[in-house]
Amino acid sequence: MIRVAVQAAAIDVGAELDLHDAGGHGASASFVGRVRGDGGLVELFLEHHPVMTEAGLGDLAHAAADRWQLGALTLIHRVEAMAPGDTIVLVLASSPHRSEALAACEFLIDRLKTDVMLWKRETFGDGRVTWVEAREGDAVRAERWAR
Amino acid sequence: MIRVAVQAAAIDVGAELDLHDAGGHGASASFVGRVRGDGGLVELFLEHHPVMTEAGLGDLAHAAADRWQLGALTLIHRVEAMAPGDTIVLVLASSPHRSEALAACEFLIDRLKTDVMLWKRETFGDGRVTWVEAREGDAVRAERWAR
Amino acid sequence: MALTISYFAWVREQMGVAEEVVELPVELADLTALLAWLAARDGRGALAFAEPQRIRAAIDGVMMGPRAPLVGAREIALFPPVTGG
Amino acid sequence: MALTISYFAWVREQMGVAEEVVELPVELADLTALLAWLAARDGRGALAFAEPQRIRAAIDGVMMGPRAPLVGAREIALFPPVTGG
Repeated sequence: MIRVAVQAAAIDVGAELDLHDAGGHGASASFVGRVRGDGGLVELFLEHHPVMTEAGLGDLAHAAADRWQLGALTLIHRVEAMAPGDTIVLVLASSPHRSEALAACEFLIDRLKTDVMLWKRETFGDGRVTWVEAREGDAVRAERWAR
Repeated sequence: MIRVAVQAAAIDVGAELDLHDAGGHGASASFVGRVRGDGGLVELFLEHHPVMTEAGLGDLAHAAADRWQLGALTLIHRVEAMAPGDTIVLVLASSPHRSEALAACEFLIDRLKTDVMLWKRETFGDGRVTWVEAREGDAVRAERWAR
Repeated sequence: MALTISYFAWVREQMGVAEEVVELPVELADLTALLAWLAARDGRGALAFAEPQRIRAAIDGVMMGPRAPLVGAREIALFPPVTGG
Repeated sequence: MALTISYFAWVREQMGVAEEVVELPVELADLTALLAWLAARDGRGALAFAEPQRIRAAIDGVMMGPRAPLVGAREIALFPPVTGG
């Protein structure tokens, strides 16, 4: 079962876990990314290209499902306005085999950073508003999976 | 916060997540291992050396905390009698940084398979009872972390 | 030829619109020519497309390089490199 | 010298006890000699320790190799290679 969503609403991690686990799996790996309040950040806004973001997440999910033996895969990305502590992204990958669940989860979170059409705008307590620049590190991590 | 437990009671994943997340973290990686009902397995019994298992898990947790920047780490292993679908092991690793949380989680689950004093006995529906032999693969995976 | 151009992130802010329908001169061959045309069109375009190497583009939902032809395009999206995930 | 020997997994099952206090001959120098002595002591020991290369040992909670000396030991654990996690 593949579940992909791009949503402005808060991600309910508990409910997603229940949905994902309904089948029961030998091994489940997960990743939760949250908004960090570094440097006085008060709001993170994620702008997205609706069609391309959905398509990008769907392609990623299917690439993982082709590559590893997965019983279930959940990929949820939040967009628009978020506060520090909010969950931005949730990846759940389950497999009969521990190494496949772990590898798929890491692949998905690495590739998410570069393959998905999202732009981050940060608003700080002192009023500054900046668009985040693309970082080299993410492209390098994602490239490890290119082969 | 490091939490390590070896317990015969069922692992309450939801409660452990809440406990672990109390602080709020930028990135959280998790691994859940469950008993598989392959080949008609009806019971998995994990025998352990109480002192050495506790010490082994504690050493592993501290090794991970020394190596990566972790805000919280949870390592829980169930022992004694379990049924298919039951959670055997739970690893939660949180960090301000995604790559540290993922690496710590993978390190812990790989090393758990070899560093902890546990023996598995499988009981099948047809009455067979066998002690599982050590597998080469686990030792190889764990060695990747030796450096 | 008439097509829809959509803008994202700081490109959208500098252009002041999320989307517009434009009538392009037929001699615009590729994305590079389109960015030069937008930069020459008005002050907002001059600001947003002053450094074309900072811009990425998708034609009808597919990422394209600077020499991609415009012929047959229905929607072109212009934006900075993604920072998401 | 008197010490506690504990057994785990199939070694425990074959020995029929989880733990015993034994009086060892003083000439037993190391773990290899201990396994040979247990194998010679009775039928259960002969079965459990027929293949000493399948046995792992810990002295006072620390994993030790076959040539580890017994002197000063208080508790020796004997077991198969671990399969846990």
